[in-house]
Amino acid sequence: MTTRISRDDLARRIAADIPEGSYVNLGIGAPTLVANFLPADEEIILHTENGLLGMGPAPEPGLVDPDLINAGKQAVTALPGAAYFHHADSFAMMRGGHLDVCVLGAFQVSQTGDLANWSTGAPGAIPAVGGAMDLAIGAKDVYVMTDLLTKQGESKLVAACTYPLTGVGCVSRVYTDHAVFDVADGAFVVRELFGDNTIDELRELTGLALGATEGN
Amino acid sequence: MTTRISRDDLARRIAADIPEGSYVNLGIGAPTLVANFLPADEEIILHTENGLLGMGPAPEPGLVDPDLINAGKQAVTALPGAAYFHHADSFAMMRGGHLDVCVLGAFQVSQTGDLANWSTGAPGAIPAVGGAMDLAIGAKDVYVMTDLLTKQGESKLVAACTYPLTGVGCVSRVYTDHAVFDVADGAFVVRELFGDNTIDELRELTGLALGATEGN
Amino acid sequence: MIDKTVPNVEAAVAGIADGATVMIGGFGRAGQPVELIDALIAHGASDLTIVNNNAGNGDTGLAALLAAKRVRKIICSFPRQSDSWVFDGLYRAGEIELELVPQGNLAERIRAAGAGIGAFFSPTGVGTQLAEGKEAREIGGRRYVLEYPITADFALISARKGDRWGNLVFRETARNFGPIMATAAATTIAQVDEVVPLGDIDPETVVTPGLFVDRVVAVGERPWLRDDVFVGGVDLEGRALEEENR
Amino acid sequence: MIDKTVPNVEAAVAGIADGATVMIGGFGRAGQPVELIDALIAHGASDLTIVNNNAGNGDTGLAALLAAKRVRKIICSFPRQSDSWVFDGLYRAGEIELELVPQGNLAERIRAAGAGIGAFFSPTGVGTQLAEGKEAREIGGRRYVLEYPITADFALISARKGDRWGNLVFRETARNFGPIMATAAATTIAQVDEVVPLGDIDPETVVTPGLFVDRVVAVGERPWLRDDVFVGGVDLEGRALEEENR
Repeated sequence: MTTRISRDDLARRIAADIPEGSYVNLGIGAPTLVANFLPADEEIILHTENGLLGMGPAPEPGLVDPDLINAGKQAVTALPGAAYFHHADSFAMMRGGHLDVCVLGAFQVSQTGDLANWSTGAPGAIPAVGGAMDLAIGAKDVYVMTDLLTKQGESKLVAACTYPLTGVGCVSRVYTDHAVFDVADGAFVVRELFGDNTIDELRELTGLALGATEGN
Repeated sequence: MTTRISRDDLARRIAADIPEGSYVNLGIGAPTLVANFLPADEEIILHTENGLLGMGPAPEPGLVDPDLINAGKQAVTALPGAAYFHHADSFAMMRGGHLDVCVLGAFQVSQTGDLANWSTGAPGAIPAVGGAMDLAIGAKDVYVMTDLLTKQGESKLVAACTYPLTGVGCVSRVYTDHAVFDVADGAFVVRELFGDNTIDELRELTGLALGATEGN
Repeated sequence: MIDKTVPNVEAAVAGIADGATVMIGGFGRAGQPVELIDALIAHGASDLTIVNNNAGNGDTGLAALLAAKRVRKIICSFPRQSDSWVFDGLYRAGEIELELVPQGNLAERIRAAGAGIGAFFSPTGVGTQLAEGKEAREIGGRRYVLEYPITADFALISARKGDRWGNLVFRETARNFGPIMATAAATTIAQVDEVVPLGDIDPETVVTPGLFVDRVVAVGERPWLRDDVFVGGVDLEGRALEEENR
Repeated sequence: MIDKTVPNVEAAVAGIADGATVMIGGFGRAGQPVELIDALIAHGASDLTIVNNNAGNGDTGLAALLAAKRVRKIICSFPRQSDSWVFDGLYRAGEIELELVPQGNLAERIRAAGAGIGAFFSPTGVGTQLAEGKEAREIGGRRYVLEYPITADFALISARKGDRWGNLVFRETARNFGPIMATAAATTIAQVDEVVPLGDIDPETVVTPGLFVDRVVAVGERPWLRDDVFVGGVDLEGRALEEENR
């Protein structure tokens, strides 16, 4: 049985890799958890694509402000030093490469860094992309936060994505509940193993010829 | 001897054609005079491409503010209701067709509405275009304010410009010291004659087959 | 005297014809001009093409316009939400056409329309389904697809304050699409919480200069802003606040 | 703690290498970061490509940088002015290269660089000498030419106030190119009249959000703003104020 760390532990692990002073966009869903583990004594500036830089935590109950929301349409706050701007300016920040890190969820990531996270391509599903494609190309480093396996036990790390793509060659690192992988030269390289996971086990789970960094 | 009205009278004549509520950019040089004749009891909003809408008159002496200038780099003021913006936004206003009227000077205007006003093409001259090409395409109506003739007596209204172009087919009306001309269907049409000018005289001065509106 | 204020929302939406393309501001509920949308429903225009980031939330505002069967087509980035049941039903029944656009391309295409840009090369969506059939090009080693402006006959937006020249300031993340939609429509109609005297808005802080705005209507404090409850919104856990307050 | 403030202009311009492309804000004198330019001259970098709307006024600021023979090439819209004698002399002597760009295309190309746009079709300049050799296209019945982004290694800009996160607000028409140049350079250096505590600038009124700014240096009240005299500027009749005060 392989070790699987919790969502919170994975969020904590990602938070530890984000240096002070970084400009960061946390995607809707699990990536939002990363905010909870950013060190309180460091300044890391959060961007939300609906027009706010310097996003703070959720407000106290009773202080919800309907005009102050994040991209997931949840109530948030603004820190001292925050700035509001319109949508064209906000996406110019992403597209122009001004963010340091985006953390995104995924259905699949390919070993060449392709990301699929907006559509399963299921017939009859209502398509909705939002800012996913902009986020995928919208930071110096695009990190994926995901379980390694689907509920059906299939690897989300794949040789080539079978789901509709969000972006091509855009992912730099994948944080999973089993291990952390870098995308390098068309292959996944194991950067860090959690618990008792071994590279051989991960090779078996993913069906991929995973590379290893020194010490792994 | 044909009547030639003064610069001020020409500016007054142009001002009379600008309806209340118009957004107007007055080019550097003579067109700036038009501002002096806009009716004091009407609101006409002046745009200056260096980032101000709602530009007011020159300040009182001693109240010159070096950060508050027009496109000619002269000191101006800002009216209540003014707005400042950056250069990309300012030229988006022009290029996007949001101004009603631009008034520009000219070296030559062709009967198809081509404008030449930025360069005489003289060898050795230092080229400088500024916002001329943006202004030329930057309003619903582009009015030219000019003497009909050069100091050498040559017509500035021409069949085809010989000077380098500022814009193609962009001029809608030409206000000269002799008459007002509309550009319509590839020809100049005399809209209004000043003083004792006649169409035949103007045809002789310009060498062009000028059209006439009813009553002229 | 220039006075772009109109006395009520009925006057504000006058002239919106059947078949018009109408941009509607807002990201979810924030910045959604609910009072103008209600007036548009009462006004009766149909066969509309709507440009919005979403496709309506709950049963109010844009969702109500859809429910009234006034919308032929919607251009948006994210129709499917936890509370988009009105759109979902129409879409599944084949009663509404959808053009899906990545959110940043949607914003930039709207801006391009307002800025007189003929088309632009965007890196967003390259290599995906949403770029299929679009002109592609490599520039400086990066791949791009050509995107065209989105224009509209009308824009309905919501701002915090406005003056009689049409200058607007917004509130927090309710700013979102309002300023760019104002530039891209032939006629821009802004509802504001409050009309203030000319000169009250500091010229340094104007977000939308008045030349982009044709009509301003005061709607007072928005009811869904009252009592610190985000009517129709989601709470800190993402649950609909409306449900809790029913 | 993030602190982008640096103690002096020498530290602000550190690292600008020979051969760098440097955007310099300002429209004439308004918004020209004179103190940073003086520091750049002292710093000594040469063989520079400068992006500015003009090519220097009088003998100070950008004109002084040109006079010091540090500039290989200038990209601008309007080099020739009543007080551009430094540039005029260098240009006539063949000692400086000039790329002339219509002002709106200059602004939009800078914005495109900051916004990650690969290229865009502009209607400005179509059919003129300045569009010769450029790709042209008709879109929707209007003619356009393809324009590419202008990027830079550094941007030197001048703002009214800044905070330690790099948020900036500007003053009147001194805003001009500052906000867009800040987005287009790898490293943006802002001189401000005053550094204010974080949180002092209302988030609704920030013009340049801090993520575009790398270094902030306070230069105090700009000397050419003093005593209501526009040092080096023109008076109401267009005469040089410097002349009058000599």
